[in-house]
Amino acid sequence: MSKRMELYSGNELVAEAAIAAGCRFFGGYPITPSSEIAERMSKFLPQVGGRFIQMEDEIASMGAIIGASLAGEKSMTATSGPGFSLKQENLGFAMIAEVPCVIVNVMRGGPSTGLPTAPSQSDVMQARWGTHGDHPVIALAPSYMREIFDETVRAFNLAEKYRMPVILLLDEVIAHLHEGVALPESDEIEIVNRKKPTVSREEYEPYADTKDHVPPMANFFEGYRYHVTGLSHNPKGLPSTDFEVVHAIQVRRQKKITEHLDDILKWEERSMEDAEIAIIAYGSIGRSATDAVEHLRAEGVKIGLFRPLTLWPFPEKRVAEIARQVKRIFVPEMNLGQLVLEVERMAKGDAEVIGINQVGGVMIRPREIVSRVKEVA
Amino acid sequence: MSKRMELYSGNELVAEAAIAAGCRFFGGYPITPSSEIAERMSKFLPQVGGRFIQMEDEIASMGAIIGASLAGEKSMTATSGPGFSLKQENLGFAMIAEVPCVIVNVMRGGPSTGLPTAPSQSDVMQARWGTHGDHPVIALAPSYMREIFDETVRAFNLAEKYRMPVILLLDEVIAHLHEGVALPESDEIEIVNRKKPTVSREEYEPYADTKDHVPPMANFFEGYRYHVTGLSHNPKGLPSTDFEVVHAIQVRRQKKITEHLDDILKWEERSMEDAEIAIIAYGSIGRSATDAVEHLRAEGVKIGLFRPLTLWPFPEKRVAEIARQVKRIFVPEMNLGQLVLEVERMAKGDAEVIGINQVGGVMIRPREIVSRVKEVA
Amino acid sequence: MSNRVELRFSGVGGQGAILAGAILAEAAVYFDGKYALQSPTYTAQVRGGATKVDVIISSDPIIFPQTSEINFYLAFAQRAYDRFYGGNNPGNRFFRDMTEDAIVLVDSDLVTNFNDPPHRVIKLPILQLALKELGRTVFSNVLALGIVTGITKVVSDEAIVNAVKRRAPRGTEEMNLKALNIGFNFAKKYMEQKSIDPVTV
Amino acid sequence: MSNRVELRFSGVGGQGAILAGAILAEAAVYFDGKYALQSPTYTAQVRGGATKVDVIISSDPIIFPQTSEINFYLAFAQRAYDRFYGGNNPGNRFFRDMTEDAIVLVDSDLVTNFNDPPHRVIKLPILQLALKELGRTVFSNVLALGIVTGITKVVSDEAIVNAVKRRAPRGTEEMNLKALNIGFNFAKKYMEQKSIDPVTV
Amino acid sequence: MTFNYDEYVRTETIPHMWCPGCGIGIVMKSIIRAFTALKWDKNDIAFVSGIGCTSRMPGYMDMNTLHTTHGRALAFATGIKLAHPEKHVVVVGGDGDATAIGGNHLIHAARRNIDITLIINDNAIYGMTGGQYSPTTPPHMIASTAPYGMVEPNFDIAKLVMGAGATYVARETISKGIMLEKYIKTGLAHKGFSVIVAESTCPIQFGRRNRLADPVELMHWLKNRGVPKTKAAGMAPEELQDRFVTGELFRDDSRPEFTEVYQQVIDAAMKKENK
Amino acid sequence: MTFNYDEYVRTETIPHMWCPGCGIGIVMKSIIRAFTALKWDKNDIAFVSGIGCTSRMPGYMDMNTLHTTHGRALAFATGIKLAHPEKHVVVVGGDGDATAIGGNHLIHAARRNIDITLIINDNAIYGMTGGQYSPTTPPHMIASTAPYGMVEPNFDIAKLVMGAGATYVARETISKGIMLEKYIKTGLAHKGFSVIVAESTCPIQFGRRNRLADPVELMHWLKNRGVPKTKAAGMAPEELQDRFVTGELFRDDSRPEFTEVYQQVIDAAMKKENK
Amino acid sequence: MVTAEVAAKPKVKKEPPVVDVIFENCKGCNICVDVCPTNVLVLIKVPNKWEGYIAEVKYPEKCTRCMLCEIECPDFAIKVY
Amino acid sequence: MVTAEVAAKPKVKKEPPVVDVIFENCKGCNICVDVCPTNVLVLIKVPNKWEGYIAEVKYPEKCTRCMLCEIECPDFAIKVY
Ligand SMILES: Cc1ncc(C[n+]2csc(CCOP(=O)(O)OP(=O)(O)O)c2C)c(N)n1
Ligand SMILES: Cc1ncc(C[n+]2csc(CCOP(=O)(O)OP(=O)(O)O)c2C)c(N)n1
Ligand code: SF4
Ligand code: SF4
Ligand code: SF4
Ligand code: SF4
Ligand code: SF4
Ligand code: SF4
Ligand SMILES: [Mg+2]
Ligand SMILES: [Mg+2]
Repeated sequence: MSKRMELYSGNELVAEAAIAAGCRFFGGYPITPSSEIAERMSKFLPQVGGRFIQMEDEIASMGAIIGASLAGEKSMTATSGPGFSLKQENLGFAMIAEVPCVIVNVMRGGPSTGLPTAPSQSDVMQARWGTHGDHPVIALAPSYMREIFDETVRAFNLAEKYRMPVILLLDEVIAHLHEGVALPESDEIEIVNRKKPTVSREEYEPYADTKDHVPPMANFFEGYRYHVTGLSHNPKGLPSTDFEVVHAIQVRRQKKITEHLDDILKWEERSMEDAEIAIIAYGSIGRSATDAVEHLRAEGVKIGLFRPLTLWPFPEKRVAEIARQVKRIFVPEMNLGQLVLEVERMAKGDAEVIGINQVGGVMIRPREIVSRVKEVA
Repeated sequence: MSKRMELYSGNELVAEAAIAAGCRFFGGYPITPSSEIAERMSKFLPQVGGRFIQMEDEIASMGAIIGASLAGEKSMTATSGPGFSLKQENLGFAMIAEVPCVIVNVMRGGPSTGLPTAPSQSDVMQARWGTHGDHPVIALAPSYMREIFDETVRAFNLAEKYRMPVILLLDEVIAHLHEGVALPESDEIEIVNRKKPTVSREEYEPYADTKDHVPPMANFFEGYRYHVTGLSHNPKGLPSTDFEVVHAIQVRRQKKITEHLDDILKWEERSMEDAEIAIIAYGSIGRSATDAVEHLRAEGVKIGLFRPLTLWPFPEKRVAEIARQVKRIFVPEMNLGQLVLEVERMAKGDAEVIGINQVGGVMIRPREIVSRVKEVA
Repeated sequence: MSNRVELRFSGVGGQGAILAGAILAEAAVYFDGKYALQSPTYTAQVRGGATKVDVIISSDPIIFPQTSEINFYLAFAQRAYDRFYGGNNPGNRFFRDMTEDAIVLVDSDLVTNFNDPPHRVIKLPILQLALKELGRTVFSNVLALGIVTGITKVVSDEAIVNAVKRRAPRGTEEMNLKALNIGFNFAKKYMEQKSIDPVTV
Repeated sequence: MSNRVELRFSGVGGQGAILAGAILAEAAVYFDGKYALQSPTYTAQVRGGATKVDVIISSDPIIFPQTSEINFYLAFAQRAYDRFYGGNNPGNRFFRDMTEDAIVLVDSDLVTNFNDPPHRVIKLPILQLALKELGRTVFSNVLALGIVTGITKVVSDEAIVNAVKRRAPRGTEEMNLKALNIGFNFAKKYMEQKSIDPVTV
Repeated sequence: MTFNYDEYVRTETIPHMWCPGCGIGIVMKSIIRAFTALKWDKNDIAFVSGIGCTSRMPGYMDMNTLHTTHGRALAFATGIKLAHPEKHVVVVGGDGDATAIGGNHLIHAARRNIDITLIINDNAIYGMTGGQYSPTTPPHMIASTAPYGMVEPNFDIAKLVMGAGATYVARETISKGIMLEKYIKTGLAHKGFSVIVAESTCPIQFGRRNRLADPVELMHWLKNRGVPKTKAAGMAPEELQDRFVTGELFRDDSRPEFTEVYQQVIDAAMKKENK
Repeated sequence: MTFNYDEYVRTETIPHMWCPGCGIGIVMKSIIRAFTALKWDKNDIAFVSGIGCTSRMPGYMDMNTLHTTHGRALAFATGIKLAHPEKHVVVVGGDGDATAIGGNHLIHAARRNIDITLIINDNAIYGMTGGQYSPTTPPHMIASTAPYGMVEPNFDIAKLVMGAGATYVARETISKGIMLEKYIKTGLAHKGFSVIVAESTCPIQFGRRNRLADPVELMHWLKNRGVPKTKAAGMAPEELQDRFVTGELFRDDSRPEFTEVYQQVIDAAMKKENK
Repeated sequence: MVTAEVAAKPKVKKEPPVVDVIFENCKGCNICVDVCPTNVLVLIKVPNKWEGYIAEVKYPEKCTRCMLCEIECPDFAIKVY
Repeated sequence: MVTAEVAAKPKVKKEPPVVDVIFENCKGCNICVDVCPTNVLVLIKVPNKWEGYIAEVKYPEKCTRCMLCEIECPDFAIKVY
């Protein structure tokens, strides 16, 4: 790290990174532990000519950012569990209408109002399945401050590149932590913008299949005058109930993900080369797990870490490989067992999969992982 | 079937069964293809002294039925995908506050507005994971008319017995089908009512652990004057952020399910005894699959059917057994692959798991399943 | 024809095609003690446009609940025919539904355009017939029911008579039964002819 | 003490405990070039009640970001002590956080009740000291910072001086540095004594 | 001389899906005439709706059209308007869309006085989903969820949005297409949140259940329920029961428009930042 | 003589969580005095709230208490009331809870005229979440999401609920606890939907940011913004800008109450069925 | 929709009014018939056209070009030149 | 909360007023001090009590039993007998 460190909280970093990534619209509704993102955006957006609005609820916030994105602005909202639940319907709209936007969920203890000020990781499956209907999803989960910055920027880039909403999952621990971090210079930040149509209005098909399965996106008011609807539609965007058309467009939307896994998936591995045991962990618990691995390695345990930064799509292939390599996989999570289900699915019985789960608002500590690993070994 | 058959649509049967099960409150918001349930309830509830209200939206409907249930009425709401998404936040409230109620989701094509008049099964994972936070879930999926009646009654019974919301998943096909069905006499219908406290108000703990992990439930206005909150709470119902208390109560809520699997799980099997191939299917596709199995058996294929009526909790143990018995499992679904993920997880590589998926609003027909099975064999 | 019979009636709003489907299913269930189902289009699905109802009747419990091999297809209107016969439209959701040898009955005044003509089609000016014989076109759906059941025998004559009576608004029983009889007679004549040519009448 | 040092400051609203934590972390990051983090309670979490801030300072990147072995604990108020020391309350979310040999510094006027007394506790009437020496209690948090850094040496003297200067409202620099120095001096005396008895002062 | 609607219509999508005699088409045409009168460039218009029969209108309009989720059109529209304050943002919705599920966004758009025009096609029923009652179904009328007649009191939408802060409010029945056009035009030109309630008809879902299946009969029934503002002024409250007042009901040009006020914030913040 | 609050309080939960000088406690006490005056049996009261500082009130009340989700209290309350029309259903909420996220349920409860009393503790800020602006934050005041001062116009809650159909509406500042009690009592006794707006204080989240951190100072500031109805009648609109009118603002006893009307439906339907 | 022929028609103002019903668009709702002050239009039966009716310009000569029929037709089905 | 002793106090009406501040409940907000028309109450510093202040009944004899302090105290912390 060449640049001098500065102290930021995770929430502050999300705002910093969003603006650096080109975000110029924020629509939100306050909720602990995400509110500082909105607060910071309300202050800094006008300074760069952007706009902040506190909507009447989360449903409206989600609607507003979709509207702003259609009008050409990179947009974001931030919330926590209860608000994330409310956003689900409009999140599905962004998915079917293929509107880029970023949704931050700073996870707290659930269900319902739960533990508003305590951390959790219990919305991970909701991020995948929260809205009705089949839909593609990208969800990212950073662990460290610099990652929060980078993954926020990446969230915007992926949203623009694949024309879809991207979910950024933090938890209360890293959101409220103030930590020293060295940020990149603005010219070091890669920024992706949505692909624009090059054809005439008459030829433009906002939902046609293309080589990369991502049709170019015209903004409103640019002369393309196309139709955007949450109904199943044809390549022109007009409603269709035609079986083949609808099926094909659904499949294309999935392909935006499945055919770009290399670009979307991101993870960190540590000491996996000769590992006989693996830990799979993410978010703040990814840090506990890292500590635990270092500790156990120091004691001679052949253990390695797989820390996905992209949770959805799930890194299926790599996890299946790991399961073939190791004899046991531990999955510590601040929930009653969510991502572990995906690990189990990919392990296909090749490795024993053991969840380490804790709810109640307290982080899983390295020593708890260490002792669980030793207990089983 | 001794009783004379009558023609009913699936939606009509849900209403009939609800009233037979003792439902006296319906709060809803119309949405295709579920609206006939509300319509019928609006007509028949007043005739039995019950109450129907069309709320301003689905969020309010969900709130109203929880309120009515706390006040002592068995209550229900019915919706489809978009409305189900909106209900998620309050559904989580019913889960944490342990309020019995029944939510019907007549599934249509998604995501978003999608195909409002066409069938799908694409909210199956949402039924499990739609609301934020860890939460127990029961979801039932009947295939036949009589099952719609029986499973609706069972939904109320399970809700009362385990003090939790129960989700009934239909799809547009069976919801709108009018079919001859013989219904049970009213004295043949088993009805379960919530367990009431026997202790004094001072001793009453609405959220204490009990042998069956289901604390008795006092209704409002019965003198118990307890507190109901969506915050994590202690056994008395008062807010608590105490780690042990919160963790314990979360675990107890899960146990309501995990320790009563025998009571909650229900499925039908056909020709599984000597099967070398299995089909796992549910809802209206359960009928396609049954037809396909009969067809293939007639051709000498050693194939069997596993048709879960309880989707959540997932019949993990039995599916794992089946995977060990057969060499291949087909999972046809009107979605892009949802319950098949659970089958994959439980198969642990013991059997090959193959999804047969179709979206676009058209049912998967027996012949499509047959040809897919033959293709792979 | 196998034990299971699949029928589809289609028309435009007000022609009573859907009601005819309901009556047929009721005849089977209430008066013949058979298994039957009917699935109609509903308002949210069609808006002032073509409607249809599928009816399945069987002596065994019905497993697969949708039509996939329609044995009899009735169309009261060109728009309905185009949408629900659909043999020529691969994007149509109801494609692949007709058997090769399905009997197709159309109102010959209203359905005139057959892009991909079915093998066995009966063309009859049903509405005009009802108007001529009964003075009102509203009875054309029951008249058609007479033809359908007369040809297919999917329900007993008695059952359809009872089912029609059960549904007939007070004071219209007689006219409805008359309509049914005209249908029966036509069916009889048709079956006696035994020739099932594309253009029968 | 290992490379990684964990500290917790606690108090009730207005006593400046949280600000002290921020200053300490800033000293480490901005002036010593160390890795540091601080995580404070925030309004939505506490309501007119006790607050705390945890600070972790290390010369290596910090992996696990929460305190789990607090080396130094400062309490400005009994309610804060009860909640965040918490050794006697198994339900407390912050249970299990203190090391056996943690140094505990309390305002001896305000924290008087030790249910489960820690091994090494320094009792000092910090607020009164600030009032006496500096005329106002607002400087007590900086005074305490002087003690904390003087004893733990978790940041350099220079760093904490700069960090305090950086945060001091205009016109209060001098008084703040004076407060810091009082703390330094106390720490020096204390360290010279070398005895770290439960009751040191 | 005949009016050319084609300029603002996706002509390939006509005939539209609405039932014979449905009032929505009349409202759509009034809106188009208002656009024409104002000479608005179709590239500069965002035309937004929720879900319902009325909300299918954007699909037929040749502009930047957005058919959102049920009840949420104003929320999406707020995002568009804020991102492009210099463009025109127009919203249409049914009574259910705008005042039942969408009620919250309605009152908040009114409160903010954001420069969006909302045209409500109030047919007093949920047309699309099969005739369930809506917050504007008149007392005692039959609906598929009001088999015993409507028991809930209904909204006076005009009063509601005035109470919430809308700065232009008008109402007219579809039997007066010319007046409707005039009010819509005024509303579009008005800087601030404007609401035009088009009292409309659904012969299929509302009419059939209430012996008003004939579009013409239904339209007469509707027309007779309207009372022009001037006439209403002299009527007793009892006489106005079950009727609604038509005309330009409210106008306030003094309240600042939201995006303009926000622009001042930007200007100030940017100046400060660049200093 | 001192007043005994204990009858309606879960005494073991006091002292409550609210910050020093927070106005919520004053409102809670006024409610309790109103219950006492009406001699309501605590077993017969359902006391319902959403989420927020204000919404923590039910936890302290010794009755059937329900702390729902943010903004949804009235929806839950509607279910309770409909299930037990003979019982008392009372809702409390903050300004955000009742008028931001809960705005739709507010206007629909008002439209239905369901016999529920809603008491809004309007501290003009989101207290619980850290001082973000609310739909009632006065112009130019600073909030954590309004660092440049509040730019959105605010609701006049009384006007809003009157426009929606509420049949009893009153407003008073917490500096007049006795009047507050009186209006709450009248609202509770009223058959129909009643709204009492308690203009209140949040010294921590609203006060601190606006140089009004001192509870007493803040209360004086608030008190001075209120204008009694009688006085307001003689004032020019400009004089009333940024102020609010207090007193009993609206009352209509003629409109039927919803659960009573619904009971008629039941009676008719059951009679018909049993014939 | 305005067909090519129709659009090509001369738009000189003083010509006698021409009323045109567009067959494909008309759904036979009868509104134009009802609103026409001079009873220019009638509804006629046409099989297989929506509900089976369509508007017909029976007495074109009576037309005053008041435009009411055009404005009140919900279906873009009537044009008055 | 009303302690046992307090509750036991005789509630005879004509006795001179007694003003009681409940130590555990008072958060020292100063409202009672402000509203008291006869300045019966003052705020005093107490370490470790919320923000460090508490109300004290300094001039009980001046009390007119107007009840304002009791009504306006947000914390159930004052009782006037
Ligand atoms: C979240 C959600 N709930 C319900 C529906 C079903 N729905 C579609 S349109 C509609 C109401 C239609 O009524 P209105 O808004 O008055 O429009 P109209 O059809 O009468 O023009 C409803 C309830 C939906 N699409 N989404
Ligand atoms: C769905 C949802 N969104 C947001 C929140 C966060 N939240 C809790 S209380 C609150 C607002 C509090 O303001 P108000 O209703 O005025 O009550 P106060 O705290 O001021 O009494 C918010 C936004 C939540 N709990 N749930
Ligand atoms: S259902 Fe009603 S509102 Fe919808 S198109 Fe038909 S007539 Fe119009
Ligand atoms: S934050 Fe404000 S509203 Fe909440 S308790 Fe504190 S002073 Fe009261
Ligand atoms: S323009 Fe006027 S007069 Fe001519 S046909 Fe139309 S309505 Fe009749
Ligand atoms: S108003 Fe239009 S659609 Fe209706 S009959 Fe006349 S021309 Fe046809
Ligand atoms: S009762 Fe009145 S006079 Fe007595 S202390 Fe209280 S406020 Fe003062
Ligand atoms: S008003 Fe109550 S809490 Fe405030 S200082 Fe007085 S007694 Fe204490
Ligand atoms: Mg409507
Ligand atoms: Mg508030």
